[in-house]
Amino acid sequence: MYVVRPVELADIAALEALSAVPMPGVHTLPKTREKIRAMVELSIASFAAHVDIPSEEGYLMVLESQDKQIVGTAAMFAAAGSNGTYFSFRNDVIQQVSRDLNISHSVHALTLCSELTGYSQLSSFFVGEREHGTPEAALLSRARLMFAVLAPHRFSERFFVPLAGVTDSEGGSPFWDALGRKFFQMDFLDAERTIGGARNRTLIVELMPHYPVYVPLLPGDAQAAMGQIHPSGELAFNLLTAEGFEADDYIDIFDGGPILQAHKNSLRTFTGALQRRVATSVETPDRGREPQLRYAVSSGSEHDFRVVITHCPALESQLSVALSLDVQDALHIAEGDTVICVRI
Amino acid sequence: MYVVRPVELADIAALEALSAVPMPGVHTLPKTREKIRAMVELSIASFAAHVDIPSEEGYLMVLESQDKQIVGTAAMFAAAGSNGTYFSFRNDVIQQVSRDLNISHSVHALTLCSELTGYSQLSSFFVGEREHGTPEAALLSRARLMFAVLAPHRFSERFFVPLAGVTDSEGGSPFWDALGRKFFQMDFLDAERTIGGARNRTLIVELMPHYPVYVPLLPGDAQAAMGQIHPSGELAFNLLTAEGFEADDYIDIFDGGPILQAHKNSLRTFTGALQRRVATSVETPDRGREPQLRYAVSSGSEHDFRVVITHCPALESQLSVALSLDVQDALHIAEGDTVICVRI
Amino acid sequence: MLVVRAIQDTDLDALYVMATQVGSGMTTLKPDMKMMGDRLNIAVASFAETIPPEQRDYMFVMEDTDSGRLAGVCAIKGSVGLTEPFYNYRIGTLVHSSRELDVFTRMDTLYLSNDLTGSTELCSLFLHPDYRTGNNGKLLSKCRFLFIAQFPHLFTEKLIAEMRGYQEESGRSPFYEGLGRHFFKMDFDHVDALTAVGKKSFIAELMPRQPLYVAYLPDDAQEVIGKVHTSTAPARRLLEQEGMYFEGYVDIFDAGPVLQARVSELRAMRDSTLADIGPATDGDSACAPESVVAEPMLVSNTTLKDFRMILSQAMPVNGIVALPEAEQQLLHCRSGDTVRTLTLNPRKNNG
Amino acid sequence: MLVVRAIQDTDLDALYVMATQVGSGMTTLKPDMKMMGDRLNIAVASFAETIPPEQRDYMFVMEDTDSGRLAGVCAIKGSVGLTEPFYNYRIGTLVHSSRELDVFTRMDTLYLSNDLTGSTELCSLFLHPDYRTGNNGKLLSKCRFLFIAQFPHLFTEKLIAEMRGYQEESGRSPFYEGLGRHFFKMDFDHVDALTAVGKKSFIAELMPRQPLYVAYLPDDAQEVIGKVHTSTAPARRLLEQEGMYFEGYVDIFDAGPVLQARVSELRAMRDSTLADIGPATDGDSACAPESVVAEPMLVSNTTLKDFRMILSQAMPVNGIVALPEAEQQLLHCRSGDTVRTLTLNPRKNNG
Repeated sequence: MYVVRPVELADIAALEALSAVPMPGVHTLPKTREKIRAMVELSIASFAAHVDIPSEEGYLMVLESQDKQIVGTAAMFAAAGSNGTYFSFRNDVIQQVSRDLNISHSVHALTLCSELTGYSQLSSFFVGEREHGTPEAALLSRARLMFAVLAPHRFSERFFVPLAGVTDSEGGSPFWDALGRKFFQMDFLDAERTIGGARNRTLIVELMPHYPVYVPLLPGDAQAAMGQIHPSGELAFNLLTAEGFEADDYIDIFDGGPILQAHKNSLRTFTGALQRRVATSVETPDRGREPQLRYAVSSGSEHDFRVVITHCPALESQLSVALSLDVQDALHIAEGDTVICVRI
Repeated sequence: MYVVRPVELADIAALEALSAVPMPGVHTLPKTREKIRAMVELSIASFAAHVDIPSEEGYLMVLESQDKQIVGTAAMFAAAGSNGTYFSFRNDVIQQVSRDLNISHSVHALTLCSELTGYSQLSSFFVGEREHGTPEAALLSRARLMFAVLAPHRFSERFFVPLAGVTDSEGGSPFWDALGRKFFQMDFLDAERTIGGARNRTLIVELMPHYPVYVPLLPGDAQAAMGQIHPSGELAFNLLTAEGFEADDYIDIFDGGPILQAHKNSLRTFTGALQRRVATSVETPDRGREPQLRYAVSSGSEHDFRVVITHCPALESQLSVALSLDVQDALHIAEGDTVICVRI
Repeated sequence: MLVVRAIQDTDLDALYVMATQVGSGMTTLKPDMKMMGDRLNIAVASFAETIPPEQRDYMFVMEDTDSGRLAGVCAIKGSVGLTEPFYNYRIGTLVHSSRELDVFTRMDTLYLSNDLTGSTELCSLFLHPDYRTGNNGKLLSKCRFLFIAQFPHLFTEKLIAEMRGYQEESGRSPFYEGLGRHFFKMDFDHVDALTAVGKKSFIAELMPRQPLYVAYLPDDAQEVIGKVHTSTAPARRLLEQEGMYFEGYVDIFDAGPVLQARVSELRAMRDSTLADIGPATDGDSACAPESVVAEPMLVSNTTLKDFRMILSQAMPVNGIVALPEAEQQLLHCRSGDTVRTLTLNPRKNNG
Repeated sequence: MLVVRAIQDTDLDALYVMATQVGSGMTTLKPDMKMMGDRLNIAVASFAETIPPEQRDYMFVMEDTDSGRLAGVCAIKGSVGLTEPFYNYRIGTLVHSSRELDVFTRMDTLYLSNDLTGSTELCSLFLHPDYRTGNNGKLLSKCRFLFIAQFPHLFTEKLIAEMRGYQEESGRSPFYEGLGRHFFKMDFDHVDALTAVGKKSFIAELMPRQPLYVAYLPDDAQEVIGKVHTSTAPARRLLEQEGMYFEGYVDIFDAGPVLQARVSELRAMRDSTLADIGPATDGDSACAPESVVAEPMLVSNTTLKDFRMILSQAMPVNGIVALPEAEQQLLHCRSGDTVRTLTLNPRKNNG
């Protein structure tokens, strides 16, 4: 059974191995042992913290396979840009109507904005090749939101996820070349290195355009790159849009990659989460005919949060969920505890 | 039993009587017999139309009391600004951070935008004094959204509702005086009369500010009026926010009144709507102990749409809803038909 | 002989004939009897001072007195943009710098503006090809400066002249293709024709309102900002001689430059002088600096309603100018009358 | 006697003494030995031409040769805004009009700009109160124009001077209270002090970027846009006499005007003349116009490194000026040397 659980200090070596897999963009796992350790320590401190309002907490979860291997990671930050401002380009559509000429059309413009500041941010989603496209990948992605269902005070009411944009084989970004380069006077990778992947730095205000960028004025390849994901992000994109995230409102200021966002009321995990009492499942011939559905089920503890997949009949009209002893063990829970269940 | 139903030609006289009640703002019922007739005819044609994509349809529903009096109205337009652009002010918050000075604060600005163009618009909500605050008022407000649940292709995925802003006893608007007046060079009421309450006219582009209005620069009374509703709109405001509408994103360009908006996935009517088969209710002693809940229940026909309140046990885990013959009559339905039910 | 003079009622037919010979680039002088008649009426009323200064439109024609034929036309509009908004792009500078990264980027920006609203405009210059020789072009263009120097109270302090922007030989406007087309979605000629007939509110409706970084435009569009059409280059030089400068305003469609001046700083305001018509005496020219001897002079009468101007070889000395009899007649002047004079070409400071 | 001259290494102490007497309004001359020494080093290197033109800062002192005391100081900066962005508000016009409603609204707008980046700046003018008599103020201020006329190749075409903006007697700046305070949330003096010590990046970070309609500001803030501080009005008039104009740029904090000129259009460029020092002859002044007789003249030598300038009653006639011996010494000149001359006050065109 695969388990999603908070990262532990003992996972650092495994994470380092994972991070050696080449990944584009900046929204993935840190690359150096020190940075990985810092992230793990932040996560452990964050899970342990008593939080009043979301702030600089960062939560890192791992997907552990049956044989106790770390095969995936997923992170969530309580408040994006909490030590600054989180900048993004907002996709604006300007309606233009001329009475005299009896014509009307829309013009697309990108506006540097800080609207995502304070949203909770999902990031660093990665699963091994073997788990690609499996329910466990979905479990990992969703586990973060289940934690937010359990501990809503730790998060904003709104969430977003930046996904890496398209780059060419040399690591160049057509979107950057048309936009950021003119202000930063450096290559895309140099700029990302310089800024450390951050989107909350003062130098962004200093250098990035103060006025909306009219999209029709950008070269074709830059326009084509807007809102396009790097192929490696396709899995995350599909999982998140299925979850209820919307991709059309914001893009990344550097590479033009999509930023998915949603109010929690629009997310399936929030609207579909059911709190149920745990019962121990036995062979129940009278229920055997009911179709078995797949659920993600999480423990109800903020400080020992774990999620697994289980199968059981529809829970909507029930007060309890029958879990096998295996599952109860995996979640560190027992009969009578409360769990959160979401169809998956 | 109160019934919400589409307006009919025979209602015109009753509507005219209702419209004589003084109401502020422009988002209420038309004032003249001709305009009322036009609205009624538009509604009848719209309900009868076969719609592929939402366009110029407008739907007007009335609340009919037990004694067949018209005691309330509520309207919905398929696509705001469909013959132009629907203009509003977007509430922007600009984060300002200075590294040198180690200070950070937010500045609030209003940007003329056309983002609500194409949203479906709720308007003209009015109920008589006797029905104020009753479940029937909620029924009337929500009936519109139930129609959208039944016929989603007739509407946008997003909805908004402008509510009248505050005005003084002479009909002046402090928000207008600080903003629109400088460009239009006329009084608030003159401007509203001139523009006929519309928010989709070319002259708005010609006259309204092209650049964001920094709110701190506005006089105190204008700032205080931003997003404030006229007292007469309180009932609608409460019903709509309970429904899931959010009030913080847009305000009216003329009087600064709030514009509530939501994606349909965030609205209780959409997330909580249950399709159920109709059964005829009988005295059922085994269910008598179950608590009775209040539901709005609507007929499942686009062309003969009717909604009433009924009481029955929780429907989540049931396939059918038991309705009395009275209710079935009121909805023009019979056992075996499908209805839409929403907790109310 | 050639005289430039205030237009008159009776010039309409001759003006129409000449307008049929204007190329497509001049939008202000279309061969349309109705429009032209309306404009001529305003011009006559302007010289007669029967309409307010800001509505006036002073038109001047160059007449060949030998044939009675009109050789050219030019005009001064009292104020632009007071009935329909007058749009330009203004070129500004924004600096983006970060000490942390040691980056200092200086960006040109285009602001859509109505800044020139109310300015006095030089416009509608046209010289018939048969007369494009010698100093005729200078005489026609510069007559307006002498007129302004004689009647400065009639004008605002800000004087402008719009210059036709750069086009390729094919007629393609790189600036329009790089910017305007994205918003207007129609051909340049079509837009040009619409503005010529006064349909201008579409500019407010369709143009991007927000400041634009020039760096977003294609290179060929960037390069022609402020550049004049090849055929307009000589006209530009003449205006620059009189103290008009490109100050960063360009046409929103073709990015042609607007030349500007403060009226009080015009060469004509500083250097033109009044002189009485009188007999020449040998001694008078003793103190005149050598360099200016025999330079052609612009000479005008000082009458608003019957303003007339010629080019003369007569030099004013100590307030007296000895105009030949024929030239006095061209100016509708006689001995003892006061005329205004200005060297045709600017003199250099010898410092 | 008073001479204005290029500053020298040895002037630091005397400069410091004088700076302690400058009021709080002058931010460019703080009595800080380190800052002042740095600036003096740049000034000396500027006259010596050992640093590039855009980095230069030409400082001039007025010396009382009777006492050896410094009576005043002023400066010309080669180029502003090339290391830290130089911000101004530019006043523009936007017209909002609707034919349908017959409404035509002309609105002033403020654009945050770095348009003046790279301009040459006149700055740091200070005259000791003991010397605020007669033509001393004019001499000190105008010396810079004669310097520019002598060495125009050292400067950009755009010349600017920032004028201190209007404040109430209490020191309250209506413009700052109406605009800046909402964004900076600190006192005017505090902001002023920060900019003086070079902490300017907060302007980019905290100022509203979007164009502002002036009509949104309180009336008292609107009224002072482009108005100078009462104590600065005389200085403004002097600069205007030399051809500098308010062209719509103002300070972002107090809305004080920026005066601007094209170097080539300065009175000093047009009217100053070179003359050789020589003996006066009676006949030479025969042709001089009466009105200018006995007018005081600015006279400078033509040496960059040892630039010196005085006020003289000697008039140049036909390229010769008869400077008294004492004045020649003040200029470090002798008979036969060339000097540059300009009337202290502008002459009016007699046209």
